[in-house]
Amino acid sequence: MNWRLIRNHPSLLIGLVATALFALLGLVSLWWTPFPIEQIVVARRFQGPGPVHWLGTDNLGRDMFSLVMSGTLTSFWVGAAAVVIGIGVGVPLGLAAAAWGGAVEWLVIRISDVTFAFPSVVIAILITTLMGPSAANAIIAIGIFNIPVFARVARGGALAIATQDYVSAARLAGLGNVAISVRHLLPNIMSLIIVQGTIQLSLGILAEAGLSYIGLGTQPPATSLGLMLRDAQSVFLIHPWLSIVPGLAIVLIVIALNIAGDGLRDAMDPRLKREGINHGAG
Amino acid sequence: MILYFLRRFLGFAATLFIAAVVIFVLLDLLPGDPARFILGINASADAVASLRAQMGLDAPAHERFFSWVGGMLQGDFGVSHTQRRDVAGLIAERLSVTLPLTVVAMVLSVAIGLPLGILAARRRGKATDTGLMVLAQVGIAVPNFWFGMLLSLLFAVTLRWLPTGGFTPWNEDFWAAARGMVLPGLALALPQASILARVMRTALVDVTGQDFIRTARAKGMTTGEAVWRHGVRNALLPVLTILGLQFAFLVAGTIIVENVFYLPGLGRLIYTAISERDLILVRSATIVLVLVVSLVSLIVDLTYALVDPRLRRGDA
Amino acid sequence: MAQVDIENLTISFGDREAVSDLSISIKRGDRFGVIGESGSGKSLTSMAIAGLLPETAKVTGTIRLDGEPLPADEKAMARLRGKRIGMVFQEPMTALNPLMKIGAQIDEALRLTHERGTVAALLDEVGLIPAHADRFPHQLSGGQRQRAMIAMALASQPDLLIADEPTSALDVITQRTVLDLIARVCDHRGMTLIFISHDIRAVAALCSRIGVMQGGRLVETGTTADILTAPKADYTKRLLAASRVERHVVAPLEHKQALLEVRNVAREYGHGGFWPWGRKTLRAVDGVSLSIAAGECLALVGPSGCGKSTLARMIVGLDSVTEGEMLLEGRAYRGRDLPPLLRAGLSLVFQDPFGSFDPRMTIGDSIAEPLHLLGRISPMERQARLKEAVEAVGLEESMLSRYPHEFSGGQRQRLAIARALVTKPKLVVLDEPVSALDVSVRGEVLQLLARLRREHGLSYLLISHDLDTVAAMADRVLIMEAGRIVEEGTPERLFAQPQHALTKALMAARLPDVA
Amino acid sequence: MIKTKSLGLTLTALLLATSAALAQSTEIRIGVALEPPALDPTAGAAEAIDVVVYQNVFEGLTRVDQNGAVQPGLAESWTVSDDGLTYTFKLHDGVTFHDGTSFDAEDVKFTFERILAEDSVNAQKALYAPIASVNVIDPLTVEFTLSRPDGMFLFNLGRGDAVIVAPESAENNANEPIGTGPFHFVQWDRGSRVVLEQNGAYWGEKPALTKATYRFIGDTATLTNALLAGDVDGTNNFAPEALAVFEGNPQFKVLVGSTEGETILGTNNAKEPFSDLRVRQAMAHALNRQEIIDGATYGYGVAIGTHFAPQHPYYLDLTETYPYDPEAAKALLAEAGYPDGFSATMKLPPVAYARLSGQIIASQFAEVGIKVELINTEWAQWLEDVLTNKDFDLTVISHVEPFDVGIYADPNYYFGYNNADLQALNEQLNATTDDGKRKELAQQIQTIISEDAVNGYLFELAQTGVWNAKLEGMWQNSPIEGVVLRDIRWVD
Repeated sequence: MNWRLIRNHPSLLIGLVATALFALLGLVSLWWTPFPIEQIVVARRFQGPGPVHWLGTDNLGRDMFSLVMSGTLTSFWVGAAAVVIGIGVGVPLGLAAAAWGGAVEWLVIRISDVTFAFPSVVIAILITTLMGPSAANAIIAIGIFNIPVFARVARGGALAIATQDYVSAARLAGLGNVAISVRHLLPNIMSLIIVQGTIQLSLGILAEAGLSYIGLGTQPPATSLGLMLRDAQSVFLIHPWLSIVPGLAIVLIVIALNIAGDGLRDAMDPRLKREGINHGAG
Repeated sequence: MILYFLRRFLGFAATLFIAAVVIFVLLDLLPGDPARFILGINASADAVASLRAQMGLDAPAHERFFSWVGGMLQGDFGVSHTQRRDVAGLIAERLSVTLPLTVVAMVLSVAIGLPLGILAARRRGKATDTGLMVLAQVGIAVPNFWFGMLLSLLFAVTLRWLPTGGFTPWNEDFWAAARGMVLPGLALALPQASILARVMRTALVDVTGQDFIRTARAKGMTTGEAVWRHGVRNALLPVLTILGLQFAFLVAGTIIVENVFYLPGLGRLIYTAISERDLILVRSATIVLVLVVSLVSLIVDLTYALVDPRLRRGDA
Repeated sequence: MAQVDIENLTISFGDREAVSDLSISIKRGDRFGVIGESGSGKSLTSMAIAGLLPETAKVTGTIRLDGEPLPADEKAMARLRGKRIGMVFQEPMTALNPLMKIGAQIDEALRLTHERGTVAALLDEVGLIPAHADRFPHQLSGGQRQRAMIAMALASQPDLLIADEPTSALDVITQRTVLDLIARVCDHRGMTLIFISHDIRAVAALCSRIGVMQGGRLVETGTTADILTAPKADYTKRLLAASRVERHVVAPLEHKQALLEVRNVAREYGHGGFWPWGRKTLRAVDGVSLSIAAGECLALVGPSGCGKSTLARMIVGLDSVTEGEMLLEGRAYRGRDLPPLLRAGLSLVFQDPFGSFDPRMTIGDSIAEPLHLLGRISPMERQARLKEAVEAVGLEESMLSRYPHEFSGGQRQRLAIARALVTKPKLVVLDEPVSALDVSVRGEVLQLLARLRREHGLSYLLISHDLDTVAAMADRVLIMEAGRIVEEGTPERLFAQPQHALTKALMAARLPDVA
Repeated sequence: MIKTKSLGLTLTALLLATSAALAQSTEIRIGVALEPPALDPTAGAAEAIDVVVYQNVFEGLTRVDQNGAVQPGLAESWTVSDDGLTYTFKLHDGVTFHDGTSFDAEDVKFTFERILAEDSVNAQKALYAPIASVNVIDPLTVEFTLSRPDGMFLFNLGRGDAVIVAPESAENNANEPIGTGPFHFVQWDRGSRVVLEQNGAYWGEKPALTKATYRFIGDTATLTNALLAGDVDGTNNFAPEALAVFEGNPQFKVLVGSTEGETILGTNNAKEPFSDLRVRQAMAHALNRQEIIDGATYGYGVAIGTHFAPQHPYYLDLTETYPYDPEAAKALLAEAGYPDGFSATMKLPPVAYARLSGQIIASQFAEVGIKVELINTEWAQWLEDVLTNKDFDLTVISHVEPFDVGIYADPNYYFGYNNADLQALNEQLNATTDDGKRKELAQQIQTIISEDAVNGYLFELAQTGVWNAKLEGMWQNSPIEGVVLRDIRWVD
């Protein structure tokens, strides 16, 4: 990826910048928030936006802006860690299926079918029961669901690459399946994986919100955007602001990620690059 | 063709078997003794032991596994530990909520998503297209429990057109039951409809660039006619794949929407059953969910083969 | 009045002009050939006539059909082209709707133009039988599909037929029959033909007038005879020169010691079944024996699907035999079990220069990959080998750090050859080494191959369906059909006195030389 | 109720439905947060069971009224012997169970033998341990002999745990409860609702309602919407954070009353450092009770300084025993050897008041140097970890049993408090029937546990009901768990 690419795809730029801004907002919360998020001062609760508390305060008098910063970090972290699990397990599985074929492929397809058919929420409930509710639990539950997604993408991409002559050439050069996967298949499906990664990241952030809603995700005193939304839900009619802030944050982050993903896909997909003259070349 | 069906069916059966093993092992790992949970915290160790024996929890794992799977194959899903009722009946009761809900959501998402996707593709690059795709982005990004509550505030609390939730059994009052499906169905359908609209648009744009559309135009059709008569059907193939995948998401999403609209669905049954350590109920209900999802993807695969003649060969 | 009159046509995408200031006039009944390499704008011009340019294209200039400018209204244009223009495209597989039966697709063309013809009559006219109407595109062969396309184009009784590279995806024999079919229907119906091709011999065989295009400009037009005998433009001269292949035969060596021996090799594929016992087996290669002497160039010729590529894959160790065995320098192997050191003695040059390099790796890394077979070698030796290989194919060492997309097709094929040479093999398998290249560079690559053979004492196994390439390179030719070798001989003998029916058909399908 | 022929006619149907509701105002739909796991109050501890069936489907010999006083139930009268050991009950005549079987003294005997049996699964078995024997004198007279006097005996007979069941139907009560109450069970759509209908053959005064539906709505926002949309007519205990939606809305009435729920910061007295009185005192000083009440109950809780319900006549206000004083807390911690504080875990059950209180307490403790790690658990896990295994440092929980100060006399109870003096006092209290004497003893106990800071005493849970303004007769207070339908009626 280079700057020319980004210049030619303004939506990619918007998506990446917006994503980066939110990610930065979250990262900064590691070192600094306007107010500590554990600090509860009931007396100052339900304040509207103002010069001291830019986004107001919540039901326990915590600073909403600080919570949004910290919550954004958690949401990103959960989504990203789940993507890492998905890529870490799914991509090798998918590559193995494509490189070895036969029984390996059959097994990988079965594994991915089974994980796909397993409702992620049920997995989340089971893990919660095993380990207690936590953000880590959400990461695993969402991550497990990501595995077949990446396995499929990796396998599909690798199968397309594997028919290319340069893979045969590598085989002729005596390279084994592992070496071919690492040297040729993986680098060439990386763009597919990155694009899918942004999509799964946004889905992960939504899934975290859903899990937090039924009490299986992030636990206080830590916070996530989903948890903030859930806590604010019951007072929506009295203090709609408390709902709108995290809700809007989720919507904006997800849209930013999706736009970035779409942009990446457009920029990286050679099929679409050719578009416009694909009837031309004789 | 038959071979193709057979192959898919074998894969389906294998998936179910693996799922059964996974579920069984996972649940065996679960901390907390179901017998103790039922008898409460003051029960004597003797009583717990005798209840464990009664429930067959002291047999070796593989025996319990096969008696469970064997029972299910004969239609015997066992008896719930906590509710002392036939598990099959309990599941059927909940499926009568969850399945129609998913179907309603599926139908709604197709009915909303596909036409909008086609419209966007036809108006590609124009304001309609941009507007629809922005809407679709928002549709995907709104958490469905939040959207569900907003729907409920608008249609149930303010307009009072539809109930805020709850479920009347179908045989008691069909229309009341159907009305109860509308809002949760919509809440579930929104993100899926948005995804479908995007996929449909992309697929149609892709197809529009294909050679056979050019052929159709060469025959004397305008691009619009060519896309309508040749493109849509071809574009439906990727859409069908997505539809199969979406079903899994819908089923997973029902449990959250069931909470918002207090519907007695299968997801919530599993949720409570796990917290009550009703293992027989949990594993049978979970395998039923897996069965439903796998069955749908099997059906999608077979439909795919019916629609696409290229897949009908046995070696596909 | 000209039937098609193009004046000052310019087609551009963004700020790039794909066709510049082009004017042609084609009379009714003409057979007008457009020749040029890929990217020369010849297809775009034909699309412009039919009003099929992509929306992103900006067009200036005028196109008149029988004196009338093309209508601006999309619907009117669509009806006009449906009625007046028949079109045949390059790739019949993708040009047909995969989900519709052939008959239905032809019928649609009939009904759109309210013609009274029948599907059966059209099928008959292009040499298909009524049963084909009930098939889906994927159930037909390439030639049959192209016939179906032609039937569809004829349905509207058009007076102009535009054929855009209609045969370049077909094998030699089919190519000829399709060209003959086009000629026949044009004669029969008195249609005007615009025939687009990169193959000057096909154009010469079919057309009465020729336009030569290069880089979006029309460099020359004239009657076929004028163009062929007295080309004015340099480019035309070069094109003509490139289409004449010289023979690069190296005098056979004294000692005809067998380098590679293939003994009774067969390869079966399970097909159509899930269980082993329900399988129909397909014998892709069926009891083939051959031997290649050191320094010899042996050509393997046959139509697509005859098993020649499968055989090559087994020889180089990408696949294994089901029966039989192979010996390389006396060492027996069955395919994939080829040991690394032996592997180094043999290499393969692929057909498509665009697919044979990993786009994410530098050319140097790609070319160095086979060195892996030699075990550990020092970085210095590695660099020396690379330099030697690249220079052998006429390129420079400095190019090694570049990426594949920075090279042209011809350069890539040279680099592919360099990779094949880097382990200093004795035998190089050439799988259609020039068929994916533009005509103008084919000759250079063939020349290079001949020189390398001379200089390095290489043996070649040349796989091809192109008889010209074979004639230019081979010492000995094997003709293969349905997994078996059906005839063997020197090129001279086979060209002069073909024995087997396939050989005869192949020879008959050759287009006349333009020289 | 609502009968619609087509979705297009919803609006018309709605108008019809509204007018229909006005005409036949004898039905009620009640929203409750928790669905009971079963419907037999004698075989399970869940409060949710009593909410549905107590005094509606099942009745005991006595019943507790909304002020907490004991009234005659199935027993129309009783006599107590002077030594307080023998109770003789005269039963109502002509009472039948919902399945038609008649009620008599044998059913009473069966009920209590079932409670006391070896394999009994009654949650409050211990409360009935003083019963030595139950004798049937004649079909309408039954005599209880106690092994020791029990001041709470008549109250305990009025609890949901001691409702009278029939031997014919007791086994199935979990799924199909058969009692003697004014309402009989119709159906239970699991996950959704329980439907009760008026018992035509009821022996007592007929209630105004003919049908009651309990809808289970766990989510506060959803319950709010359901109330606003008129899908339910009321709820007995609504989340305090959203009460403001209904306050000042003339269509609703908000009933704020008391419960028996003492919410405490449960402390593991058997474990370091909590075994040190100074540490417990420090924690007591560190608690800002008012902030917790405001934050966790939105001001609806009532501050307590000991384990006793403030509305009880024996209650002693001890909230100033250890006033909020972080400096004093730090000093005490330093004195106890923790100048920099210490770390502890707090296991919180899945109820809003506990989760919120936990967060606030953690924040307050942080001020004095005690670092609290919050561990949120589900109920099964909490019961096992805290109650059974006593594997915890701190917890927040509401003790909803009425007059349950006796738990402090049990050294094996989860907070591990072992004080021989207090145990002796409790013994004495149990054996005393004289009201003045009992009050004095109870107050002594209250003082001891308060001064010992056994647990952090936070607040008494409030009962915050939201009902349709046209409903009357709901209990404002909750002296015992249950939503008693008996007096509820629609008025115009």
